[in-house]
Amino acid sequence: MSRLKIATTWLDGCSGCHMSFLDIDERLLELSDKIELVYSPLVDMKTIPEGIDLALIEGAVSSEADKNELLKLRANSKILISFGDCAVTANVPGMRNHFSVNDTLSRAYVENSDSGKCLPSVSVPKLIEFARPVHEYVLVDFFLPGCPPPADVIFSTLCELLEGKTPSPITKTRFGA
Amino acid sequence: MEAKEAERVKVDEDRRWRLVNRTMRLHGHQPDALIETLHAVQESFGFLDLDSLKYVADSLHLPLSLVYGVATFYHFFTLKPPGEHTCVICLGTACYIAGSTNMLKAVEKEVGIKPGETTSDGKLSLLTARCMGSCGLAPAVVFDGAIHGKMSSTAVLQNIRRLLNHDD
Amino acid sequence: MRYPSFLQRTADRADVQPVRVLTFSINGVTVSAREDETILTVARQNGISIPTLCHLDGLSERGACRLCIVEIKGSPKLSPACVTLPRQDMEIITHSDRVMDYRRKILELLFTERNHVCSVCVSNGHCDLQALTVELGMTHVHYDYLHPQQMVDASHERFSVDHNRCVLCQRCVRVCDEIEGAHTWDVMGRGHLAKVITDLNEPWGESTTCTGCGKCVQVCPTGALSEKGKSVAEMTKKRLFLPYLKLMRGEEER
Amino acid sequence: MTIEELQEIGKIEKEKQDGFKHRIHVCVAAGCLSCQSGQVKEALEKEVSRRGQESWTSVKGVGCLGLCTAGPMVAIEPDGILYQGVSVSDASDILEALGGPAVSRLDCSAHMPFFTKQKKIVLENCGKIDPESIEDYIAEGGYEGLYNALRIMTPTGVIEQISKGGLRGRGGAGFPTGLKWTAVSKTKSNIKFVVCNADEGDPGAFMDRSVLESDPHRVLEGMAIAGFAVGANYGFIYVRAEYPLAVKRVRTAIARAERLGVLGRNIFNTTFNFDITVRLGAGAFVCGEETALIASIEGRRGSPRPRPPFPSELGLWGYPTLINNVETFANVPPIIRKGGDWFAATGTDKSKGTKVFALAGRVNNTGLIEAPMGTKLREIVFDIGGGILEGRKFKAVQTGGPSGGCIPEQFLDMSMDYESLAKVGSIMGSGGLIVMDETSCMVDVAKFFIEFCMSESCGKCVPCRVGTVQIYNVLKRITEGKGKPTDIGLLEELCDLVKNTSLCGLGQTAPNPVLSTLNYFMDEYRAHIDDKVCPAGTCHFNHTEESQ
Repeated sequence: MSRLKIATTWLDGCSGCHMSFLDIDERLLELSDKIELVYSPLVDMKTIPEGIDLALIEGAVSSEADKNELLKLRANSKILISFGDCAVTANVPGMRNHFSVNDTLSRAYVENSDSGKCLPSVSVPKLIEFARPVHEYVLVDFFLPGCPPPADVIFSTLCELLEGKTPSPITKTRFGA
Repeated sequence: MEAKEAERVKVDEDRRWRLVNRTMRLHGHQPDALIETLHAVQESFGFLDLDSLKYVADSLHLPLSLVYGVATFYHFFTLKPPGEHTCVICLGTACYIAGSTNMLKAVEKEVGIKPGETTSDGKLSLLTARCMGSCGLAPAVVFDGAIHGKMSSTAVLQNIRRLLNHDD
Repeated sequence: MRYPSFLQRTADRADVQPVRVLTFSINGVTVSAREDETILTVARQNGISIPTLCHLDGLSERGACRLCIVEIKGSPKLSPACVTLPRQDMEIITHSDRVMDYRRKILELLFTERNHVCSVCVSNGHCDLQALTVELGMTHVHYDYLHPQQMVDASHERFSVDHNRCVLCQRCVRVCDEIEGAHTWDVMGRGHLAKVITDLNEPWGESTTCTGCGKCVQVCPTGALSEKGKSVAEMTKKRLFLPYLKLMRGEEER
Repeated sequence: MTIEELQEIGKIEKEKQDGFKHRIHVCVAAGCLSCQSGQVKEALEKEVSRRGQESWTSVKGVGCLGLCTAGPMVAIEPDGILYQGVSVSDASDILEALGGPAVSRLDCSAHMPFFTKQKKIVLENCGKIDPESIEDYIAEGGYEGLYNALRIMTPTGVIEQISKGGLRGRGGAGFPTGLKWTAVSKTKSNIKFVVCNADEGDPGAFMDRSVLESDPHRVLEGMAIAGFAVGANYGFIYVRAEYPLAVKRVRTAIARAERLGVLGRNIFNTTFNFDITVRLGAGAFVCGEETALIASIEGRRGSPRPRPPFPSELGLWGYPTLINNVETFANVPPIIRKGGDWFAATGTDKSKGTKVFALAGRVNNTGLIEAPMGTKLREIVFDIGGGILEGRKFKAVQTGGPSGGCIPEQFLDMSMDYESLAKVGSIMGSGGLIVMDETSCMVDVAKFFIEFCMSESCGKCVPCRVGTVQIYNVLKRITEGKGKPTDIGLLEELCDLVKNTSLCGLGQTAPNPVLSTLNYFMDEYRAHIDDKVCPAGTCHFNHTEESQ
């Protein structure tokens, strides 16, 4: 049996969900027999491959770059999981939504900055007006809320998917977690 | 306590309070007099300020927050002083169908304020209404309490200019 | 004109009969109850849990959150269990797919209304709203978030109110009025612009009526009202005093 | 007072009026007043005295003559001549023409179908009597119904006649009035209340206002009869503060009625006492809901509470309370005077009597009309209404205000009664009837109504408070050309949720305008979403803005 091709990414998030994923600890070895990480911040792969079986999306969609990456991942994946509160609800990144993009940026790069004091113009992705959850852009197959989702829940969800079962993580985790 | 007493004397002396006090007395200072009393305050003073709300709450033995809650629930009451002149544009169904939103936009552009606001010189308050029952005359606009039917953007602006220049 | 506006109608009505006991069914199981007990009470007595939010034992009922709606056979309308009295031979269904679906959607609406960011909330882990997502199996919100700009009032020396997390259940308003008797809290405005206020919409810390008893904080279902200086783990709400206070007050009045 | 004394007052008044060879009636209801009918009346009075005709020509202010669009209206009795658009300068011409042919440039006969197709029960005195004169009302048979009820009939007898007449609540839902009265009369309590709901919040309706301004005593009499029938001694009229003239006339009417002894203690020398108090509304549509109305009269926020218990059991301050709307009470005196059978002879099988409509929107004759239940919609729009403005094409008619729906062209031949309206997804409502033509965008109309409900929601229950905002946001983006293909499904889902789970009537009916336009005008929604085009040309899309 060929290994399940898994892609993960973090959009506008803190990487905490990925850390929780790593907290599966020794069971990662068990998993590694069954899965193959084809695209992830944890592996050195620059382009999104085709034929992904499962994509785990951490983080809210906040910039054009986030949006493009998400659309590509969706197009190339069979199953897509909204992974963690930022992806499911926009969570903390969404707290900027009642300020304008300009106000948000000036707060960070001008008011609270010791040097430079100018808005970034190059090499920083352009922010979209609102940070939004993943499912507002693409079809999401499963939602895994939690900030972060507990390692056990991530593990059991993956196991259930590997066994061909339909996972129902909401009974084991929740918003905020 | 003395300060409170002084306040009371001041209140008694002011003629405008007589109508308010009379309303409360007529209702036996019962809690259900609240809305009628607020009407009386607004009629006398043009709006409800915090001091009068406090006075009413005190006189009717009602909690402050309850009085404030009632005063802000009903859109007829305003907690901000109105301008010298008022222009109320009806946004009821008939007036809406007859294009009252365009009139509203024209007025907003002319005087630079949004509905519910008063010009910085205190001359004009712009308000909107939910039907004044003059649907047969749509679109209707009320200038200083007088209903004008079958208005148009030009006619409204003319009226407003007349109101604003009249006092100069 | 003379009308008895000062009278709250008391129980001295001539037509009041002794309480009857009714039998009816909940989810197909026959149950019996006093005619003055609500469907919610009877369901709980029989181990059936109906989700609630604005309801709290010891406070008056509002029937406002609509999460406890149940189906009654023969009626096209859904009835809130917290205020509906059973009738003889009524057939009540508490967890049909239809009401569960509605409950989830109503809960989703609540999450869109204000800024409920559970991960950075003092009530994370002991919040009634958060618990409801698990109870109702709400995995995500498929309506648009409204992201309103809401304020935090931390002017009180011991408590703070965060309007971002308020669900307008009015438990604070009721406990302050009905149990503490201070009526510091009420609601101003209406519709989605409604907001809980202290006194004349003044900072809580400057309230002249607040006794500082903190009952409002204890009954608040979310992190909207909290005690200052408490960590997330410490900020649990203690509500057991309510039925007791209510009972004692009832005795006194009798 | 005895019946003879009452009739004597009427007789004296009648004789006084008949003493005038010419009687000039000037409409002084709010519509015509805003077209300076007050000045017209003054000018006519001046002209009469200038000519020295005071002894045989009278000038009287009367209530609404109906055709508000052509105000100020003046009627010449007993010739039956109607003048429209009268101005101060026309006074002398009008007096010159008295007794001869009408002044042709002011003649209103071109609008005749507007008047002939109507049948007036509620409005029988409108445009006839001086609303500030109780004698005038008595001369038209006023307070005879109350006398009959008190002196000849029993409370159950009164309710029987109301039930026999088949009168149904004119406030919207059409609940049988007889049943409501029975429920209150059967609840045992020493204290009961009668409340008249005159908080006409429906934007686009002014029936109640016109009745109160034109014939206030009719409502007072109806309330007193109701009080007698259900055993209540206290009445409240809850009037919108936005209707200052109606408030003033009702207050005047109460004072006159009390002075004459037809209200107050020992009415008509019986043991029956009935007092009426005016309470001002303060701009909250939700107070049209019974339990919210009660809260408001009690001086609280107008938030509804779940029913049951109904107000007939637990109403004002916990006492049994009867709540009916202005038009319902206005129907009561003629029913008692002429009998239930007489009333039931008009109308359809299940909807009896007449209905007053406030006809507005894009029709030629806007104003206040009354037609028998069962009148065809086409007759109302094209005969009474005189067709669409500027010869445009009829698109739809909106009934029932924010709780109702839009009725498209294919139903023009439907009968206007409670059942037929419900069948096409609308409601009778209080009687606002807004006609729309091809220049009205139905998505925009739906947005208008949901925006209304959103800002009028009391905020108590979650589905109405938040659901209406969600629906509004979706409609807003559709009318801005930013709609998504999934929005139709989302709208249907939200409407279903709000309709089925809201606490009170406001929320339960708020989605109706959206649902009915989705039902009949899906192509317009599709055009907005798929083609980014507004077929009516009402919505302006800003194409430069990036649609997400």
